[in-house]
Amino acid sequence: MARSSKAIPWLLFAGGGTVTAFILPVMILITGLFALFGVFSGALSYETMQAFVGNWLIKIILFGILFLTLWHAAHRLRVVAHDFGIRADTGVAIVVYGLAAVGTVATVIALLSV
Amino acid sequence: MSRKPYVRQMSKTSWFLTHSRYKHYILHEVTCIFIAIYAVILIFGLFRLGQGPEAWQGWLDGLRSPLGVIFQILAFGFAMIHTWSWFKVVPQAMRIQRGESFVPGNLIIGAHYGVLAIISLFVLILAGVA
Amino acid sequence: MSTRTITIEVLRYRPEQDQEPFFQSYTVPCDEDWVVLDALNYIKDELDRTLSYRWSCHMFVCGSCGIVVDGEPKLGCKAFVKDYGDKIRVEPLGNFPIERDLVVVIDDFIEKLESVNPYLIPKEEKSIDDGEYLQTPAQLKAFKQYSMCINCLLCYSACPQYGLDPSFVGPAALALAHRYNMDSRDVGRKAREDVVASHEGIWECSFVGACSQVCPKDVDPAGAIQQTKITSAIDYVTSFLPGGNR
Amino acid sequence: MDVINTDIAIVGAGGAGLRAAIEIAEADPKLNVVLISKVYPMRSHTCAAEGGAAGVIKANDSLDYHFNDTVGGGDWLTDQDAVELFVNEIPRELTRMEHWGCPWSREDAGTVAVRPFGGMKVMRTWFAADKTGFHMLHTLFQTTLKYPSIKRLDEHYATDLIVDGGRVQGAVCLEMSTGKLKLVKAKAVIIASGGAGRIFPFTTNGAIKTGDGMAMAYRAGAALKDMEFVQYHPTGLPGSGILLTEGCRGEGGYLLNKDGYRYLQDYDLGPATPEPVLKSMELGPRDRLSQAFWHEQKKGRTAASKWGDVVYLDMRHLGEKLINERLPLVRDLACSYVGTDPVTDLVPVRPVVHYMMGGIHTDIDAATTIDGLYAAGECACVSINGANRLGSNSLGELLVFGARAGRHAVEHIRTTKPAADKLVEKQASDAEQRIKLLFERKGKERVSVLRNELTHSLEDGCGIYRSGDLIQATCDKVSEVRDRYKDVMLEDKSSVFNTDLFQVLELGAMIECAQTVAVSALERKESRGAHQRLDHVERDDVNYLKHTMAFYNPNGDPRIDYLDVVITKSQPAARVYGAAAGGQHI
Ligand SMILES: Cc1cc2nc3c(=O)[nH]c(=O)nc-3n(C[C@H](O)[C@H](O)[C@H](O)COP(=O)(O)OP(=O)(O)OC[C@H]3O[C@@H](n4cnc5c(N)ncnc54)[C@H](O)[C@@H]3O)c2cc1C
Ligand code: SF4
Ligand code: F3S
Ligand code: FES
Repeated sequence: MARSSKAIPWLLFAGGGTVTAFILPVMILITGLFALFGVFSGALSYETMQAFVGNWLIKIILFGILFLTLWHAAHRLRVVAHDFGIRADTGVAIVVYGLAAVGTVATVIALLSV
Repeated sequence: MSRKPYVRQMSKTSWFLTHSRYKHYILHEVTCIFIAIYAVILIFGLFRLGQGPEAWQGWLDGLRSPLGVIFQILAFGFAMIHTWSWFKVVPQAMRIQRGESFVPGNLIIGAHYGVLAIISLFVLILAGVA
Repeated sequence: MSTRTITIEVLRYRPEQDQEPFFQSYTVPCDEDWVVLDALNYIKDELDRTLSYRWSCHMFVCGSCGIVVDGEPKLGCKAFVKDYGDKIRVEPLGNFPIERDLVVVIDDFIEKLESVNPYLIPKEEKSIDDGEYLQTPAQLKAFKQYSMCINCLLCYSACPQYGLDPSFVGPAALALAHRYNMDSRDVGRKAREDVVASHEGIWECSFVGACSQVCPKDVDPAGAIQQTKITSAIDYVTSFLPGGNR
Repeated sequence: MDVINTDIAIVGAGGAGLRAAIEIAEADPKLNVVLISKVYPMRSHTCAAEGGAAGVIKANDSLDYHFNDTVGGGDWLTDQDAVELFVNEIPRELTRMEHWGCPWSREDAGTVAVRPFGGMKVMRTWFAADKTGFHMLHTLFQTTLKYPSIKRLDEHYATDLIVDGGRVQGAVCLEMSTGKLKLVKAKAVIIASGGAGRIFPFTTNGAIKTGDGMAMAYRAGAALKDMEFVQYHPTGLPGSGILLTEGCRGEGGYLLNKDGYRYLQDYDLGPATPEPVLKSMELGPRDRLSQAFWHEQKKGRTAASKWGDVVYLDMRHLGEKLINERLPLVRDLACSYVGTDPVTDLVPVRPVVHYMMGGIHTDIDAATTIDGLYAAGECACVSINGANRLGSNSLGELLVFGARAGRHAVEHIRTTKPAADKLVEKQASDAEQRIKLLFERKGKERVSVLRNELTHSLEDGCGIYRSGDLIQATCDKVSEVRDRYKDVMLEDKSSVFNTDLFQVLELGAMIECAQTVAVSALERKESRGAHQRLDHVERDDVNYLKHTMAFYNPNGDPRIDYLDVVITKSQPAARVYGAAAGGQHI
């Protein structure tokens, strides 16, 4: 039997799982609270956000978070598909990792556009 | 020879409904769907930020729409499930041996919640102050 | 000693007569400190000589008597009737073909166990005359938990990934590989890696965790597998780096 | 019938069988070994051994000490050449187990730890917490996987040995999943089929310990030696008979009667010091401790429980940490089965049948009197255990004599020419015929009834204390059961995993073993070690410093003969325990 290349997406999955576990709740809290009650509306104003994301360090951090989150979700989706009885694993892998790759590129473009 | 082993097939599509521990498992697995959508929304937000104030405002309005609000409530719930289930198994995946004995699992989990609190507080302050 | 009359519903399957398994009920007067295995022995001795099941030690160490009791994989000798109601459902272990009644075919597991090179591979052979390899209590403890497996297969019965895809090497065999990998006297990790880190090995596990929940010996195969994933993944990546050997 | 040709066949894949297989594979990888076992190897009863395996390694110990403890512990019925060889070889064997990965418990420096055990003057029992046998068995089994020359027939029930022209030629076995009979032709056969404790109703022994191999060899003409010596272990859980290892007492546990009194001091085992002293009190030999229980019971000083009379094992003073570290299984078992936690409660215990000192007669090379047939492990009697085995000597015995059996079997097939084998096929088809007959015959005796009567009769007549009339009654009962067995009923006619059939066959073996136990006990008119007679209370070295040899007689009681004990350097003397024994303080 050959060693499986699943090691690589799994590392991203595990890293992403950890990062999302720590950071996502508070991020959703911020966007959600803004949406619901307008809290943090100052922080989310166009100017502040421009300045914030304009910072290179922040860009890198945001990229890290989004990149890992995407790959975490993609890998887990592959497993979920399997769990739901979809047995075309290779096909599923191509789709989910493909989407994650597209998302990754999109993230880079978006970040660079700010 | 009269051997005739009987194979019971497990339902490939609904097995996870057969036991509460599988339901728990599938619940934390599907968190990824919400996490993925939320990530896409964020990336979209970054695009809009690059496209100017109106575009950004449009994105913010989207967050505020009923659909946006409902989604974020759900996403928050699932994110918390993800966090909880992720932390819960850390001691299994990472054992820390000090001398002869292992650091108790609850201590490791507790430390993770501690870090979660610090990060969250930091981000909240950053958001509030910035 | 007080007894309680309990209905034991056993999934029967007699390959020469039956097209498929069916439940058969037996009424058994159980002593309060009986285990389900005692009830099966009562059935065998007093009610129905044709019931087949495995057992030997009656002290949860030989691993023969794995069955599913009220939907939960259990050792028959460790499932106390006092913890159950007046009707107890007994089935063979899940995810294995039923040979007959409560006896399942476990050849597949035995092959997997054999496939992971589960024996000590020392760095260099030491002569017996030079005495034992030194191993501190802390080094012993690092792998001890994973050496406690009695091969009862409750974990295979509980693991849906094994049920969905029987080519999966599975929890107990992978935990055993980990047991040797973690042994300070062993250097055989590479030799085990081909099976352990294959697609059918650790990567087939999605950390359902059911294996560890049902394990009667606290082996924690789920933990063993996750730990193996971490080291294997790092190995895999570093093997691409300059100087890494693939 | 399928025929499998091999060089050496081993019946039994417990500690002894696996060790023999490895020895053969290492001696000559070109030899084919077939390992026949009625259960998967790791289910073998060696897995149940808790306490440990004795072997001299520490500086304060000596081979002579181990020799003297073993010979005296066996009440001088041991063969001293065998004991000497055993104590010499066992440290290397235990070290070899370590090299194969056995997770022995350790001292801080990383060296192997030893614990005290009953009847041993010095601490010398290697242990792996309280699952020593389990770890040894799995280590051995997993190690056999290295050797491609070892072919296993798991879940194959051996029914008969094939002996032709005085030479063993193989064995016949039933594949349990199909009911198919297979003839394994071999140039040498090693029997390693374990003990026969199941001939008693209340035992620590697992369901598989029905003496099949002993009976096979016996029927083929080998002698069963010293079968009257049956060991009662003093600390079994009442009800289930589950063992609480001697390690409990080795670590410092007390035995109390119903008044909370350490009664062993009344039986020449004292004084009662709070700290354990080797060869004293709770660390006396098993026969003496079980006998003390019997006397306490007679005096009305045992406690009544729902499972009958009990005494108490008190481990509370050992503390939770030590109990968890060294006796975790004991804690688990006591909590689960009798609902008492040794950390906080007294645990009820009583003596329980544990081990057969007797077995297939072999010489020190593990060879039986049948050419090419070897025996090792609990089914064999070399004898190093004499009239009473010391706890932790039998796990060592498996290794030393399992290895010797392997080695000498290899030598045997190298040095002897193939013999004529014209009767082999015939004997195999006879075996097949006998089983066929079982299926066809309409018997009327139920297995469970016969088994019950047999085992209870053995308990009545061959218990801790015996007397002529009671043993006679047991002999009569066993004969009766033996007759009725000819009319036993096979209710399950299936060929797939027919456990009814195996229980019928096992009962057949149990009856043969039981008969040798009872008749040998009747004939030995003295008290020695585990064989205590109320009508002959003294040891009688003039007439009975001899091994009992029981030979098969198809139509009645076994023929009994005697064989001199080998004495080299230790002349029979009084067995001394308690203060006078000079045991090490712990
Ligand atoms: C509860 C308990 C605790 C013990 N603790 C200790 C201890 O601490 N220290 C110590 O030294 N000793 C201890 N002993 C004794 C010791 O464990 C046994 O004497 C020893 O393990 C026997 O090993 P064996 O290899 O001879 O047989 P077993 O391990 O019993 O193996 C017998 C093998 O023979 C096979 N077999 C039997 N019949 C057939 C057949 N008809 N066809 C095919 N195969 C067959 C079985 O499948 C099995 O593989 C203990 C015993 C018990 C019961
Ligand atoms: S890991 Fe646990 S459940 Fe699985 S076979 Fe081993 S002891 Fe049984
Ligand atoms: S249940 Fe199965 S999926 Fe993994 S964690 Fe255990 S092996
Ligand atoms: S009978 Fe041995 S584990 Fe249950």
